[in-house]
Amino acid sequence: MAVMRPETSPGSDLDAELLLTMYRHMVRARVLDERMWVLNRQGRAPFVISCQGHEAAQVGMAMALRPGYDWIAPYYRDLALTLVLGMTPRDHLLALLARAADPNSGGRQMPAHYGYRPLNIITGGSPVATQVLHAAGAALASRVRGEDAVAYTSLGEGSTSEGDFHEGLNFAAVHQLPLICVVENNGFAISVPWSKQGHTKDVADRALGYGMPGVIVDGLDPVASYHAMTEAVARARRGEGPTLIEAKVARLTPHSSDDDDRPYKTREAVAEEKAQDCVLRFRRVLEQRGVLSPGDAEEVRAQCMREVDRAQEEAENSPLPSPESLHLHVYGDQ
Amino acid sequence: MAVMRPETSPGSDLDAELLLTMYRHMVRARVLDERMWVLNRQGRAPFVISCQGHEAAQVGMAMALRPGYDWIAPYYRDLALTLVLGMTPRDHLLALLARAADPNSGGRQMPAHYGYRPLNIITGGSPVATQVLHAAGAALASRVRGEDAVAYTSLGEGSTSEGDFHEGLNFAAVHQLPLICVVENNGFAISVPWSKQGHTKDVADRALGYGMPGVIVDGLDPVASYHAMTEAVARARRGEGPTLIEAKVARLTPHSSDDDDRPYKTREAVAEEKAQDCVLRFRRVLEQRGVLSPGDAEEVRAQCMREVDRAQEEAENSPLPSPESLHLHVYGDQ
Amino acid sequence: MAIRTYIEAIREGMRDEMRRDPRVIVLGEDVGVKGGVFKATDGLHAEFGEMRVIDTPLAESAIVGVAIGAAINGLRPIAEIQFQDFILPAVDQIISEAAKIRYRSNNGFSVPMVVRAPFGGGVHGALYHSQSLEAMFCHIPGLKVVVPSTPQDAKGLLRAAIRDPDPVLFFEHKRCYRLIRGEVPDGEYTVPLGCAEVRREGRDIAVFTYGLMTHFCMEAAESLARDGFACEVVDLRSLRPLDRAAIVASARKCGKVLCVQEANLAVSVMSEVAAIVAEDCFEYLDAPVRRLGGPEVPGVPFSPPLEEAYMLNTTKIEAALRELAAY
Amino acid sequence: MAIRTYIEAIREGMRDEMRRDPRVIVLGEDVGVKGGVFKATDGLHAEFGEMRVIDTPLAESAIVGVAIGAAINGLRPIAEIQFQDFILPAVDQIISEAAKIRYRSNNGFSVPMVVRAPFGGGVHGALYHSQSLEAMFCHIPGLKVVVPSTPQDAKGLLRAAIRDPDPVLFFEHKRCYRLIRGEVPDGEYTVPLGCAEVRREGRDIAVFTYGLMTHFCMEAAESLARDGFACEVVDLRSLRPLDRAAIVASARKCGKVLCVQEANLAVSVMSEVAAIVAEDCFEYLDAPVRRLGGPEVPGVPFSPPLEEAYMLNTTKIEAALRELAAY
Ligand SMILES: Cc1ncc(C[n+]2csc(CCOP(=O)(O)OP(=O)(O)O)c2C)c(N)n1
Ligand SMILES: Cc1ncc(C[n+]2csc(CCOP(=O)(O)OP(=O)(O)O)c2C)c(N)n1
Ligand SMILES: [Mg+2]
Ligand SMILES: [Mg+2]
Repeated sequence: MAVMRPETSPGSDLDAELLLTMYRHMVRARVLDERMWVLNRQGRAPFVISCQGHEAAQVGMAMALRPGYDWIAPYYRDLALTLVLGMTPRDHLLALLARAADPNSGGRQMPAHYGYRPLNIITGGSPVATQVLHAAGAALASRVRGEDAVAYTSLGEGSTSEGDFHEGLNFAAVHQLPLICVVENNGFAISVPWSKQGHTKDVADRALGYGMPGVIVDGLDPVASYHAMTEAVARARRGEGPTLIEAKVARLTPHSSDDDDRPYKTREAVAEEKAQDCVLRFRRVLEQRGVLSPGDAEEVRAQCMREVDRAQEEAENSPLPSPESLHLHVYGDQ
Repeated sequence: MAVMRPETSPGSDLDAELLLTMYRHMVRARVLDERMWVLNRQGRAPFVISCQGHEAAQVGMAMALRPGYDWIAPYYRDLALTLVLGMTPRDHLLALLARAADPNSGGRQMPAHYGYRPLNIITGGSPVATQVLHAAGAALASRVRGEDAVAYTSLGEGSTSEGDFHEGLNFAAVHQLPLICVVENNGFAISVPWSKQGHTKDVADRALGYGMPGVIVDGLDPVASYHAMTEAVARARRGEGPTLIEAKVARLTPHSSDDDDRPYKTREAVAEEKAQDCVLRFRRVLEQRGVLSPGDAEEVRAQCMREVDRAQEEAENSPLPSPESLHLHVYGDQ
Repeated sequence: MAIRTYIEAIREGMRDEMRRDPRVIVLGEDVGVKGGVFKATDGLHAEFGEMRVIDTPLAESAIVGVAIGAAINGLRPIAEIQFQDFILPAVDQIISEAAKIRYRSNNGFSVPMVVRAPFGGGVHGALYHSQSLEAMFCHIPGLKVVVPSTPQDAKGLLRAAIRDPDPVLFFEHKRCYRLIRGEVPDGEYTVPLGCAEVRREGRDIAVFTYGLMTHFCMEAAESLARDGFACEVVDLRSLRPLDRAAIVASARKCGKVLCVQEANLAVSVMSEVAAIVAEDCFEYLDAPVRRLGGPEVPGVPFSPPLEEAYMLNTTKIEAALRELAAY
Repeated sequence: MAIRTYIEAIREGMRDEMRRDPRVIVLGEDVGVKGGVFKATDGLHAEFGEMRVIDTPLAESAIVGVAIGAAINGLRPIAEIQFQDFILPAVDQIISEAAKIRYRSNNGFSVPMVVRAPFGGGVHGALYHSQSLEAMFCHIPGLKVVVPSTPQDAKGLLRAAIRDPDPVLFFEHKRCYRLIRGEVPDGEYTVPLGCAEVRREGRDIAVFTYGLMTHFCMEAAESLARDGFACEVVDLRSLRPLDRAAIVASARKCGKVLCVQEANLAVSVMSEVAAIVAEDCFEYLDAPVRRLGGPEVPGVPFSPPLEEAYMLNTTKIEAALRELAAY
């Protein structure tokens, strides 16, 4: 099996409505993400980890899934993905501010540890790559029940060095499970570049070891991401097994609010990535194609700002968990 | 990087002396292995695990290494390999009979858990695939000291499903370590066939995910194995990085003396493998080429029998460990 | 009531639950056509097919991690780890994931999964087929840990574990598999998790133990009874949660305590039992708490004299009981 | 003597040993140019280069497994695990391999390796950047487990660990990194493994603790001293092997015992300390042994009210001491 590099010119064959929806999702995620950094810098949120630079890939992928039916085992950068699936800025700001009403964890986990039962978004912990196995298991269960739900999982390129990545993809391949594993390759695992994580040019080459299709996609292009995912999902629903998709993305921020990227990333590299910012790029494409008229982009952004303002207010007014709740939900039969 | 299938006609370009040495090593291992089963059936050895069907691959590989200089992290089927490197039938029978003088472990480990300091044969435990990382570490240490020693490790095809296999090969590839990893593919992991371990036709395909050469070799042919290994070793010594070699071998016995292979292996498959017995096959080749004259094979076997007889006697007369020695060697500063 | 070996009881427990609940599946290495290396799953593949009895690749983290995902998506997986020794590659999935999923999701998700694994020595299994590694899991909130000692408990506890809403580690003493037989009730009984069982009543010395050691302790107690000392033998059965009330009650009643386990003692289940006694029975004790366990070495060696020196037996336990009786 | 923070002392310990012994290397995630996420290895890459300060792939089993192989082949590796929470994927390499290599090879091979990892809560790290998982390793013969509480010990114990012939797990309380400063002797001193340190002498209550909790216990003891109660605060420092003699001596002297740790209590280090006291101090005790530790939940939650409720502090310890004093 060879690694595939499907060619799609951005926005080629999708209707304007869908393209606009994509754009709105990307901006909404970006605006929310930026707000979280503001709250961090203001000292109101001790920790932020960002999806900036990953929005195009995530939005494209998420729009190819069936929310609430398919099973999702995401990772900490998947803010945009979860928003497309149906989580709200309010949900995420409740988590950021560690409120009792945080639907992910009731304020128990760090922000960006997604989990939301109504949408089959499987709760994630911090150890990287473990979720690949959970997604494989969820896919297995759907198959046992004869459903055609697929399981989606994602992780960073660095995390593919973990044993669980190997064991999960291998298991899914052997059992030809309906699993789609997306590697969001932003070139770095905190400070460690891909060249120190793997000796192949592309992460998608890892698929070859499992006898499954590996697909490389321009993750700065939501349409290309959407197409790649649509195809992988269709294959999986038809019972034709798993796919590994590598989305080439950019990390536009340091690893997290605790990181300083200056020792390991040149300022030129940072500037280059910023120049390729997927939100700006997609805006330009849509403007060129006339999907966005002058002023539309500003209006989209303003709408998102209003939504995020409201969400922030609600989250800030929402109570923290009570100390006594510390002891709840260790076991189900308590 | 593509998977390679080097062609070698058995015995092509090696001189008669070397071929004869190979044959002797194969017979010696086979005779010893058979004796261990006899001792098991007589109730004198509670556990045997066998190299029968793997001898050609192991002898060929071992002869391409530098004993006592290179680092060896073998697995439980590597009886023939360890014999070529310099361990003796006596050493192994001391282990089989759990004697104090067992140089592997002083009778502490099950038989076939090799380990011998003077030959850099790194002590192995039972969990499969862990040794791949030890070999990578040993290779790293040689490199740090500027030596050109290589590290050899081996495991079964089923064990390549473990996370440690992935982490070890990936590490070696990234750091371009002088590691040679040999997968002895006998088609089964106890009862589980390769089709349930991996979705690729060949195990060597796993190398593609690590950007290292994968080589498939007829492991029933010691000469082909020798050539493949010689080349991998040369590359490694030159600092050109690791190689994964898949040796296609046969498991001529059940998994171990505790296993019954009838529920999962047809009698026809067993008979077919026996018909391809690598020791017999190599004997025929050498007879055809005139390297073995009539009667030579019998003489080789008789010599080996005498050596094993003597070794057995010595081992049987060797004392068991004393109960008090139970407490020794937990820490080095005791 | 039928007579069953310990392993037959386990096999029947799985079979009965699989018949009763289509969500129950079995996965592990060699559990399919071979029926497991100990034959615990023998016949299940034939009865329930490939879809519900799954031979996995040789990868323990996958076995547990896939079981977690399947449990989250509505199944009730029973994951078999071939030997407890080989559970270690799956420790991250067990401790970081299974144990924390309910808590970290604020009750949004749960992992109703059983991980079965044979443990224990005395079978010439050497360092890696003899260990008793349960202690490390007993430290972890979110897990339950069960060790049956009789066929009746094996079946009843296993059924309760399969129906439990949370991850249960079910450790079976491999030496008990064919050595221990006993009556098993007919019908659909379960034995509740979290409860110790007094196997023998007495008022002189309380003996706390579990697994194979329960049988050795019973024999030793029998021997002391002939000399008029009445030992109360408490089979803990559930190592997490521990049955604190039962421990305290027997310790207070007897005033002398012997803790017996096969595993080595440092930071172990019997450390906790002794600590509970030290906390809650101060005014009732007539002697120092005594513990008996495996020696401070990294595993059970292969060679018979070493294995024998390592393993506890009735004689060693009896000697400790007599010493304590004489205090 | 110079004043150093806890993390500076650790950094200097590594640097000095690397200068002294070319066999010492450092490997782990982000330990190179970045100098580690806590900056523990800051400057080492610049001084010693890529060959001796190695950024590994994101794979903990590899970090430890490669370190084992390198140690066997003559190096003295220091493996950094980014957070103790992420040591779990490496548990098989630590327990099945590192801990057993000397024993299983009958002294043929050994693993002189240090695994460093930050642990502990109180830093808004939530479930997976706050755990105290040392107990599970303290159960395992063949390992050594060390937790320093002061800069002086951090440097001296680390140097001893690097020179030790066997695998040492070196757990650093991340809250101490910048919070705790103190004098560090000049020159090439080491602090021996296996020895507890009496941080404060007293004869009324013996307090056993380690890590960050040592500082809280000292403050609580200070407070009690003002009311005339003299607590003896014993910093265990070495959790495997435990300094049994020191524990017994202080417990016997005081007759009352409080065991304090951040980790949850079940089957933990303080279970063992309490068990030791129950075994060896029976005739000296004036009160039940008391233990204070983390609650029975799977981790330290993120939200401030929950984290505060989870963590021990001086007030909670003081309350327990006063209760015990009044017994
Ligand atoms: C098992 C484990 N080890 C280490 C970490 C610490 N850690 C968190 S994120 C990260 C880097 C991940 O890099 P990558 O997979 O490329 O994802 P990215 O953050 O770049 O999207 C590391 C090392 C962790 N969370 N889990
Ligand atoms: C971690 C671990 N899991 C399970 C086992 C039990 N086990 C021993 S050998 C074996 C099969 C190995 O098959 P393969 O790798 O193909 O090697 P082969 O025996 O066929 O040479 C298994 C499952 C083990 N030793 N270690
Ligand atoms: Mg990355
Ligand atoms: Mg095999």
